[in-house]
Parts: sequence; C-alpha cells; structure tokens
Amino acid sequence: MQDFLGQGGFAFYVWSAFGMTFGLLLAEVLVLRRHHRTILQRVGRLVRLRKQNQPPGEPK
Amino acid sequence: MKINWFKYASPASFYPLAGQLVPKFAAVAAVLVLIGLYVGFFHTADQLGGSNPQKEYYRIIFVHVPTAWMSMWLYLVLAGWSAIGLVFNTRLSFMMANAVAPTGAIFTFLALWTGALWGRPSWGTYWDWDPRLTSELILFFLYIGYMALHSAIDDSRRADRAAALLAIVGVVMLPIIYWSINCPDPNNCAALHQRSDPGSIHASILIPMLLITLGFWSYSFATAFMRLRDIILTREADSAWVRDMLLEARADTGGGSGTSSGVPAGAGRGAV
Amino acid sequence: MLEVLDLSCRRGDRLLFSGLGFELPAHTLLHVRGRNGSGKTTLLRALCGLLQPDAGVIRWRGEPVTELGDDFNRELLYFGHLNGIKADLTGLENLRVAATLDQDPVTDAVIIAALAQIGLAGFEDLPTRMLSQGQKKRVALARLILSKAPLWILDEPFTALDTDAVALLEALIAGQVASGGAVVLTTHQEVALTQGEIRRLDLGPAAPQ
Amino acid sequence: MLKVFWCILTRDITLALRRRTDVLTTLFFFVIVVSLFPLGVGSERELLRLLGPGVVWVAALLASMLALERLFAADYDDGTLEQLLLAGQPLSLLVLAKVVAHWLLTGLPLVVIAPLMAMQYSLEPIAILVMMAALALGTPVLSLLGAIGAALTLGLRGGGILLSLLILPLYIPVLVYGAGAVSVSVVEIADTQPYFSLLGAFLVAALILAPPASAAALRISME
Repeated sequence: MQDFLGQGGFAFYVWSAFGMTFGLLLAEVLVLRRHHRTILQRVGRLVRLRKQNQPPGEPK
Repeated sequence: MKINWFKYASPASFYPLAGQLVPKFAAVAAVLVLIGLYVGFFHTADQLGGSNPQKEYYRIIFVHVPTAWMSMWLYLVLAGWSAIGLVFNTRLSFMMANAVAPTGAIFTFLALWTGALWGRPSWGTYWDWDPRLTSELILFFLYIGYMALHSAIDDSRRADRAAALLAIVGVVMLPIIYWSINCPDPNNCAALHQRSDPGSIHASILIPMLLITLGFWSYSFATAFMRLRDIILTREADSAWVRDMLLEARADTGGGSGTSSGVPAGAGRGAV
Repeated sequence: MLEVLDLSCRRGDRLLFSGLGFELPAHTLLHVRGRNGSGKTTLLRALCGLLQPDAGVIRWRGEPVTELGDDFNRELLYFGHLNGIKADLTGLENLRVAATLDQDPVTDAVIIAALAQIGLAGFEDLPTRMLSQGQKKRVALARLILSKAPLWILDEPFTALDTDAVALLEALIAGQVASGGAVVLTTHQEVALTQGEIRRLDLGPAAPQ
Repeated sequence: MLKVFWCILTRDITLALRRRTDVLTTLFFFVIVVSLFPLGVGSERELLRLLGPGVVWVAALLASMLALERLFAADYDDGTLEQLLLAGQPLSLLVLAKVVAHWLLTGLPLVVIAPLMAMQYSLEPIAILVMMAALALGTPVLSLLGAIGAALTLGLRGGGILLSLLILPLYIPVLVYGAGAVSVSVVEIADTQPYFSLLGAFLVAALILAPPASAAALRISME
C-alpha cells in the first residue's frame, strides 16, 4: 500500500495529475447538476407566473 | 428513418431522450475509467523503456494522452456541429456545439496540467515549448475564444452563428498553426518532432489508455447532454411543451405552491 | 411583385410574428403599422434579406429572394433608421459612392440637381457632419431621387423632417408608385398618396414593457 | 466589379486621410511598443539583436490588432455597412476593398518604418531588408485574418479585447515564419527562401478564403 501511494517517489506528480483530472471532471458533473436544478426552478417559476396571468383554457 | 431523424432534431423531443441517456453514459464512463485505472496501476511495470527508463511518473500518460486526444476530438465535434448548423440552419446543432465546448476546454486544460506534471520529472521543467504542449495551449485559446464570443453576444441566434463561424475558421487554421509550431524552421523540419508510432507502445500501456479514452468519450456524451438540456430549457422557456412538462411534473410530485424545489425526485428525473 | 408566404421571425428567443403573408403588386404602397416592438423593423429587414426569417418564403417576381441574392438587392432600395451617410464625406461624395454601389453611375450634375431638388443647393461640397440632423436625412433621401430600383423599403423615413421635406418625400413616394414601383413603409403618420393603392398591414400587439 | 472595388477603396482612403489621427495612432503605438522593449530587457547589443525580429513582429501583430477594431465599426455605426450589404455586389469583394484600404493605411506604414525600429535593435542591413520584405508579405495576412474577427465582434461591448482573444492565436503561423525569416537571414541569407514561399502561400490562401469568411461573418453580425 505504501509502495502504491509512493509511486516510486513520484507521488506528487502522479497523484496531482490524476487528482486534478478526476477532481475536475467530477466537479463539472456536480456543477452541471446544480445548474440544472436552478434552471428548472427558474423556468418553473416563470411558467407558473405566466399561467396565473392567463385564464385557463385560453391558447397561448 | 428520415422521419425519426427529424423527430429527434427538434429540441422538444430531444430533451427527454437526452435525459434518459445521461445516466447511462455516466455509468458506462465510470465503469470504463475504473477498469482502465485498475489495469493502469496494477497490471503495468513500474518502469518503462531500457536505456533511458521512465519511472512511475510515466503513468501520467494514462490520463495525459486521453485528455489530449479528447481535447482535439471534441474541437472537431464542435466544429462539425457548427458547420451542420450553418449549412442546415438547425438550432439543435448549434446547441450541441455549445454544449460540447466547456467539456472540451476542461479536457484541454487537463492535458496541459498533466503534461506539465509529466514534463517536470522527465524533462526537468514544468513547461517546455514542446510542439505538442504548445499546440494544446493554442487549442485552449481557441476554446476560450469560442466561449467568450458566444457569451459576449446577447442575441442567441447571432451568438450561435458567429461562434460557429469562428469554430470553423479555427478548425481550418489549426493544422497550419500546429504545423508552424512543429516546424518553425522549414529548412530543417524533422528535428523537433517526437515521433510516436502506436505500434511501438506496449499493449499493457495501450489498453488502459484506450479504456480511459473510451470512458472519457462516454463522459463527454453525458456532460454534453446535461448541458444541452439546460440550454434547451432556457431557450424554450416560452414554449408550450416546456410549460406542459413542468406543470405535469409538478402535479406528479403533488408539490403545492409552497415548496421551493421544482425537481421531482426519483422516477420523474428522466423526463424533467 | 413582392410576395410573402407564411413568414415568421424571432428576435433572440422571442417570436415576433408568424404565419405572416401578403402580396404587393406594382403600383402599390404597403403601410406597415404596429406598436413599438411589434416587429416592424424586423419585418422590413427580413424583406431586404438583412435578416434570415425563421420560416417562410419571400418571393420577388415569383422567385425566392434567397436564390436571387445580389440580383434582388440590385432592385431594392432600403432606407433604415441610420442614414447610411458618411459624416466625413460631402453630400456629393456620399451620393457618388451610393450610385456606384447600385451600379448606376450618374454624373455629378445629376447628383447636384438631386441635392438641389431636396433643398440642399450649395451644400454639396460640405462634409455632411457640418449639416443639421434634418439636412443629413435629406442627403440620404436624395438617394430616392437618384434611385431606379422598383422596390423601396423605407423604415420611418418621415422622422426628423420638416413639413417641406415631408411634402417632398410624399411626392417622391407617390411618383415611385405611379411609375409602377412598389413601396413598403413604416410610419406613424398618415401618408397622403395621390395615385395608386395603399394597403395596410397591422402587426400584432407587443405588450408594453 | 473593378469599379466598385476601386470606389470603396478610394472612399476608405479619403475617409482615413480626413481623420489622420487614427492612422498615426497605430503607427506610434508600434513605435512605442518596440522602443519600450530595450528599456525592459536591457540594452545589451547581442541580446537585442537576438530579440529584435520577434519583438518587431509581436509589435506589428498588436498594432494591426489595434487598428482592426475600427475596420467595420464606423460603417456599422452610421449605417453605411447596411448599404454595403444591400448593394447588389458580391460582399466579399467589398470586404476585400476595405481590407486593402485598411492595410495601405495601417500595414504599409509599419513596413516603411520598420528599418528605423530595426536599427534600435542593431540589426544588420541585410536583416533589415528581409524584415521589410517579410512584413510586406505578412501584414496583409494579418489584416485579412483580422477582418474575420472584426466582423464577428462588430458592435459588441469590449469588442477590442475579445477581438484580440479570437484572432491572436490565428496569427501564430505568420509570427513564426515572419520572425524566423529575419533570424535566419543573419546566419545564411539563402535559407530565407522557404520562409518567403510559406508567407507567400499564406497570403494567397488568405486572399482567397478570408474575404468570403468575413462577408459571412458580417451577414451574421448584421442580423
């Protein structure tokens, strides 16, 4: 285990390369998920506002 | 077949389809990358090469090469969708190009980052004006330019088309730029070039590299579709199908006007 | 001459109008009306080909303008919100450039006569930046006198003009219609047209924002 | 056709000559940037001779960039650009006329003044000649490529900064071979020939491809 983490003395280079890569990719996914949620909320609010201003049944 | 294509070329029908595909691509990406990493770390030698051995740091190429490949492929994808959009005037193609760009920029940044970390132990410096790293840097500028131009224009139609044109100009210029960096002295071209011939790479190195590349492809599909859904949603906020979908989703979860979250849990996520 | 089928235009993500259709034969003036933001300028720019419509076809003499390209532009005179006049060039130079671009070279004497007709005799050698707003507009309107284009598309040509100039412009428009041309016009005032036919097109409401 | 080209060319030159400051600003920008460098890196003659070609070229790139922002902007503001689009003439021809005028007003002065700048870097006479020739071939390419960016960023807030972000990466090939020709001429003058062939090829390609691309960009930006 120690050997694996040490990577023959190149731990800094190896793990910061892999760490940055997968950290950034994971961060992108998380940011996108949060972004999607905010957009849904915002658009949803917009839609509901429009609906309130519009009597039901009338075409848009 | 033709009808099918046109059906999915409309944002309204692509939105739910993309929603179903995202988790699948994400899962495939995770599996492929994990297998690739496992093979790369536990089934490879600790040193590479004979006379001038590369020690454990060579493992950085398991992410460096795939990220560099992805950065170039995704720029081609970006330019391809841009061209399709300009020729056929389809809004979804522009949205697709737009959704790919940030992922491509991230891969380009990662290729630079991992390249620098590989360069330090092997060349003794984080940054050398190595042709391939330099090209990667230029590619990064091109991605940034595309995104900056797109976000600087308020009118979404103009933004789409202007950025698309820029992407195409970029893809035409890229080989010339790459070549001029590779061969700054036309009298003597071969000197700087580091040839890498796929046949000379040992299978134990190639397999994890390819696995991770495929995983990154799958990942790119997943993030591009996620971003695409957001773009579609903001741009089509006025349209009837978005309204119906959101109101329906709301009715399903039974949410009253009091809850702040508009996201239905669990099963509904595929559609919304 | 001009035929519009099922035209729809959007600005950004907002749909301005859709399913718009009309026909504009020779000897006709089309008066486009509508509130601010209803898409008048957008419609006019779409007719010129400056703006690609979202859907629909515009035909000129039976052929789609997208196929005619430059040939259509040569038959068209567009007068927009901006005068299209270079402030550092004189009236004469401005009109000379405009005439060359229309591939309709005219002698300086003709241009000077046109400028005189529009009430700018003696101003032809002054850079237009030294002229007043209304006078600049008059220089731009002198293009109408020189133009032989059968289709005029005029976006608010009457603004910033005094009564004399308004009367002159009305006469010019009437002349164009009488000579077998067609005119598309937006304006907030009633046009007194002596000959030919006036059609009206009302664009849908734009909510006051 | 030729008449229209000539008409736009003379119009733009007349306009620029009536507002001379714009032309002079570009020129002095170039002079100042080149003159500032020795103050920053030190005035050791050998070092300057080494840096000279690159510095002059980078300054030329920046100066051409600075001037490009105005290529279409004035016409856009007063509505003449609209009229050009509707002129019933091939738009790429009109764009080419504008770019040629622009180069005559901003690129050519750089070529003419380059020897003075090169002397500051104690370049040899032969290298100075090569530099002028390389600039004469390379700066038109910069104007042609830059026109695409200028058309794309037309009327945008912060258009100038954005323009440099979009276009400077595309200038790299010209920079590499333009500066390379000067450096190599110090060693062996016969070796400069392939550099000039490449710069010439870039110029021909840019003359053919850039005007239609700028025309398309203008149509997109004018919508």
